[in-house]
Amino acid sequence: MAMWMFLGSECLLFGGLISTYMLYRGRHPADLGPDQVFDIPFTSVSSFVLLMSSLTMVLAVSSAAQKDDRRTNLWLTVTALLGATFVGGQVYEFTSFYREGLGFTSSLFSSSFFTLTGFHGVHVTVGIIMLMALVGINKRGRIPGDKAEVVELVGLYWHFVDVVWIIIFTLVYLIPS
Amino acid sequence: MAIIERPSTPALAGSGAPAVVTPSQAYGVLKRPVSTTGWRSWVFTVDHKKLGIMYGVVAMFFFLVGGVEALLIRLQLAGPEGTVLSAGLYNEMFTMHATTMVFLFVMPMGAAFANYFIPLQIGARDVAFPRINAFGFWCFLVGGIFLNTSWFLGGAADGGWFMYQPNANALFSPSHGVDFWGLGLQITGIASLTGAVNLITTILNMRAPGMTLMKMPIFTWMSLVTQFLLLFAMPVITVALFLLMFQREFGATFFDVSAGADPLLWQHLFWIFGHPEVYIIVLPGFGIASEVLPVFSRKPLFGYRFVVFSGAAIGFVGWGVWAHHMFASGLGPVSVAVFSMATMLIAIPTGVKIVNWVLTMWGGKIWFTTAMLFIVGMIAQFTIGGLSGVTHAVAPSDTQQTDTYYIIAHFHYTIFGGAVMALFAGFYYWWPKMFGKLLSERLGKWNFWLMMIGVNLTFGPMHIIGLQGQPRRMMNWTEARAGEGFFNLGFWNRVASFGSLLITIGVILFLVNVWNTHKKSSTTPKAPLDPWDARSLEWITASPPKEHNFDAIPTVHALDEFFHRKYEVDHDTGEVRKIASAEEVLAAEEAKADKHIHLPSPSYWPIILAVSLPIMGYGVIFNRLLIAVGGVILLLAMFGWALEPSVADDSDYDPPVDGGGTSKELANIG
Amino acid sequence: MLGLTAASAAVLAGCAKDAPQDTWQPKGENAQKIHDLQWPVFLVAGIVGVIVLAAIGFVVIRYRDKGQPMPEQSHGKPALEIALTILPALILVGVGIPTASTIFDLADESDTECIINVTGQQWWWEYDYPAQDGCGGIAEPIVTSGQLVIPANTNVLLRLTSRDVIHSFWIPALNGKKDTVPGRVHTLRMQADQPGIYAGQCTEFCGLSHANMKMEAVALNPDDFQTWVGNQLEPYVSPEAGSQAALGEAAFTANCAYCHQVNGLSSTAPDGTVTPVLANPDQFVVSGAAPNLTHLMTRNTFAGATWDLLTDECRDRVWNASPEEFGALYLQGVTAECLNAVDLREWIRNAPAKKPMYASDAQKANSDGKVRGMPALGLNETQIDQIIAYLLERN
Amino acid sequence: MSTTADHVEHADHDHGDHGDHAPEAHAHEHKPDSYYVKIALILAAITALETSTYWVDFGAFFLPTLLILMAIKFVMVASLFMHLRGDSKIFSYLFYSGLILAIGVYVAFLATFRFFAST
Repeated sequence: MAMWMFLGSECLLFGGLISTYMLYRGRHPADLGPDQVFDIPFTSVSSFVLLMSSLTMVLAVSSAAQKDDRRTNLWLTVTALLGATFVGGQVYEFTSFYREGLGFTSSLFSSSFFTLTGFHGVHVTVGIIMLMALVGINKRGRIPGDKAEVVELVGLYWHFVDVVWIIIFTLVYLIPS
Repeated sequence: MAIIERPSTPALAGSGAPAVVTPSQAYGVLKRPVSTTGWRSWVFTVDHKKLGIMYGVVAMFFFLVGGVEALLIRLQLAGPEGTVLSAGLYNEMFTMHATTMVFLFVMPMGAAFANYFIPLQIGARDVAFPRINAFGFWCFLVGGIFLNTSWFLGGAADGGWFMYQPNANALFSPSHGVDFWGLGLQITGIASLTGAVNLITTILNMRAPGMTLMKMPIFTWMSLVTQFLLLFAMPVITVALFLLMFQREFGATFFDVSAGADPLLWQHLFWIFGHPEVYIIVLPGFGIASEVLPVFSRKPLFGYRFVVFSGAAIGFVGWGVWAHHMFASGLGPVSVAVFSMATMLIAIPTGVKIVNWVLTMWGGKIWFTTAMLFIVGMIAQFTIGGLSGVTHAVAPSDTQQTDTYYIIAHFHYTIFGGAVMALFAGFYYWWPKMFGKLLSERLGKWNFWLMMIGVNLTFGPMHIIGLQGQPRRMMNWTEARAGEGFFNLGFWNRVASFGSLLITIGVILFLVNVWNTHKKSSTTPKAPLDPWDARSLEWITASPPKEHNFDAIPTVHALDEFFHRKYEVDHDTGEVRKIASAEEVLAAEEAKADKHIHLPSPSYWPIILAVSLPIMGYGVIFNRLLIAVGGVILLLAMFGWALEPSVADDSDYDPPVDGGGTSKELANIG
Repeated sequence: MLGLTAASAAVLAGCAKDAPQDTWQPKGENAQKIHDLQWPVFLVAGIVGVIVLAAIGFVVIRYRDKGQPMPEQSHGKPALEIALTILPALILVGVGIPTASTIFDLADESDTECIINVTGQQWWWEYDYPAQDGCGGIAEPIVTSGQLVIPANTNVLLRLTSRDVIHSFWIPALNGKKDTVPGRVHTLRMQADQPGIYAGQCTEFCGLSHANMKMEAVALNPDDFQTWVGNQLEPYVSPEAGSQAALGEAAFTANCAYCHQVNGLSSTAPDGTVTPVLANPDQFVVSGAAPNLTHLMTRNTFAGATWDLLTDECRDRVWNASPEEFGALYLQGVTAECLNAVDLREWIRNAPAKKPMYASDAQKANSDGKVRGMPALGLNETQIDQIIAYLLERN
Repeated sequence: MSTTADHVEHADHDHGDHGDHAPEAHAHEHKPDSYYVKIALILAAITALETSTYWVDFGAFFLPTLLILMAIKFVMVASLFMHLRGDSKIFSYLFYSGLILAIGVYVAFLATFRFFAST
């Protein structure tokens, strides 16, 4: 329940960041706007990767509920790897933007874009750390309390991060300014 | 006398396992702290009562800090062309006065009461996440200290507590004050957010058997609404503060007009948080008022359901009115009209509360203790503050009043006259519960009258000063604009400054009262178990409560459970008969004492984790290396935290000292 | 009783004398509209307040513990509750409808006939009048500061903006306040019923000298306003050669003209070429502006309208003049007899000491070497005398 | 920040409940893995459709189509992967109250900037 509350609260956090981006997305030099720099095919692939990580997360939760430690660990690891792929893609995307001349402070569009997606990236990274910690302590049999529930809570967080990306992907990438 | 007992794990609960034991083995990285006396028992505690008291003490300290700042402001304004403070210092002073009072006094004092009394009022042994609770407290403390160290490290924030952009960006506010402000609030914000998650979970999950939501004590109800507001408001200010930090520290341009930004973005984000914040401040006070009034009127709260629903309504509508802080900022007539109407709407549930309070007293048998006096004073003052609020909901008239002293009068009547007076009522009302001693009623009444008169002398004239056109946040006022008639600014400014002295004396009397009560702790008699003939659950336990709160978790049958155990009501005649004394009620409960009570164990990690945050904060401001240092501590602490079970393991405990005893007896041994 | 005080204070505030920023003494149509809306609201609020406080007083006295038996444990009467919820709702509907209509009424600017741009910066106001047919016709742009001069009985449209931080423009007797936000232009309609001088003040916290950012609105009847316009557009007259003022002109050019524009001022090189002296405040001041001093002595104030150019006696005469006499008196400007040389000297000698500003070298370091406000120029007393003599002719 | 700690504690404490309200209902039935794979396939298909708007011109339907697809994905993940649908109502209330509040507040916020008028 606490996790649900926390996620409810996060809605307002991301809402604020998304709104800031929406307000500022048009404020940039003509040659460095979202329409010029975004690489939709590339981002679509990484969005797809993140989406699939939700699937593997569900499978991990499901395995944990069936008390299948080995499969739980497997799916958790796969989820973490998919997440890492996504973050890696984001890092690549950021550096390629940077090479094109779009730095954090270049324009209001770039500041709000990097802030929004950066916050999301940090959330994914935190999620990966949580997943790896789960795998680690799971192996040592150290998860206190009900193991399946802990996995499920991490799962909720993970899905939430995915859901946020679903929104960001549509509003930020697909809808041109 | 405190005991540390075995953890609550479902498999073992009630299995007849041993009770009192001492943890012997380290878990996690550091050895588990187990002191039950001395400073260690406080610093590493996870007991909601100890944390509540610490919240209270620290908040009281910041109240004095903020009070001194206020006095300096009033001293400066007592005469024309005041020279007590320089312009820069004056700006820092009013910025920090507001910041301190809002974030470091009223909010945490509400948290103090919520922490201490919510578990007691709902019949729980602790909160849902005791270590997170401790972490929250330490975040608040270190955040507050961090914020105030700015005074010694180049000057405090000088942009006003609302920190409007672009006046607060690095070009116009070059000292580090605003950085301290932003990071400090970010840290105390963590305290609010974790507290909110924790208390909401506690209230929804841990109520005693039989306590449906509509049988919950009203203070708990109002706190629940408050925590929901915090839960949803804190992330908004978090976003705003991050944008501010990125702008000041990393060269972003969110509020930089030359880059095409719109400074109103900050105002919206700030007030989307800021208006719910107003209700975060007053709702706990409403809760205390609604607890104290029935007790001393010897009548149930009039229209409990209406009070609950109006509280919830305030919580909802409070989200739709933020732009009434911005009527003069050029929103356009449609927005202004919409927000003007929404603001009027919120007057209705607030009015409902005042009506219910008056009707609670109506037909009662009113006993004027200090606590009751504070609440009666609070209702009167809040009425004035509420009505002046309606006058600014009228947007055109607000364009004449906003940013003048009239606004200051308004919100001090609601916050000081309302929320703070209620908090003082809470002190007098609950002191015997918390410490087993009564505060002196004689000194208390002096305290009340001085504060009551002081508040009205200080803030009453500000209505006049404001309507006479004196803007706020001005380091001085001049004779040329003061006028000469009855309403001249000079006279009323002096009155206001004089009033602030009376408030000061009142607060000092309170401190004297506390000192007297505890200095002679060996000689002053213990407070009676039920000094006020109270009505709610927190009184069905010892004073002060044992570490585990209740020997047996009471089963709840009615709103005002305690009252109904003491009195029998004849439904035909309406006659009320006493059937049991408080001692008898308590004895009956204790007879049913649980054999095994499980409490969470103290932990080092909350304070270590919290301390890493200001280190990172200093790092952001002064030296990026410190960020790394803080970050390492943070990671280690999180790691240690995650590895440490929130309650010590079975194997940590020695065999039972006394296999057959109940925990109550053991509690007395311990 | 306290409520009574507060309520009656609110009502009686209208009777106070001589409080120049009193919000209860409207002197123009817009402020009047606000007033017509607000006094009934205050009255209703006051009555409600008195009733509630009286009820509290009654309850407290009537139901105090006199040894009566325990009262009935009543949990409330829903019908009464609902009635007492609906009642304030009705009152608020009664307040809300006229509020909404007044909001739109005040926002209507279709009937304005004269445009003035108002720009706030730390810590003074600039007013510029674009060339227009409105205001009775203005042939060339006028730039002034401190005092906003408007024709009386005319709906003036103020276009408000800022060059640095947010300020707020407020002449209580004429209209409510409106923030001036950098990057945005807000509009405000203003009208004064009668010639006269109306005090105002910046009301959005704007940094160090927020308290010293005042303004005055001056309403002149249309004929006087035309005279004023004509005077503002009069060409520059150099001081008589060899006079104190002529020395002042040189001192001004050498020390002040970097930032302060005086239209028509020119410098003559040794070879006889004449070049106009153009101020370049962009280079020295964060906001990129400094008050235009071309006709300084037609205004009564300086340094953000915080100090008067008139001595107290002369100032009182202007402020207390009847609407009929006011125009002529104001158009006299500042004469040598009336000049408040004390404050002006202090200001020229060391401005930041008189009005807190960010103008020291250390403070400049934080803003690319630019000042916010006027720095201390290190002038000697002779130079100050000369400059004052020069300025006295800027009428 | 405290999320890691959050759930650890959560696990310990929920069982200490003595409330009379609905317990934390995690006892939803477990679907076979193939069920989740099917959902994921649908989600993938929607994403493909969304991405296709980059190449195919949808004209006036462009914006509403994208928003609807986004909403469908959101609800699917929330209610099926996060099984809000099967869980205690109170979770839905907590989460959706935050979500709806966020949408309401921020739409109003953007409206005050005339965001919707300009696009």
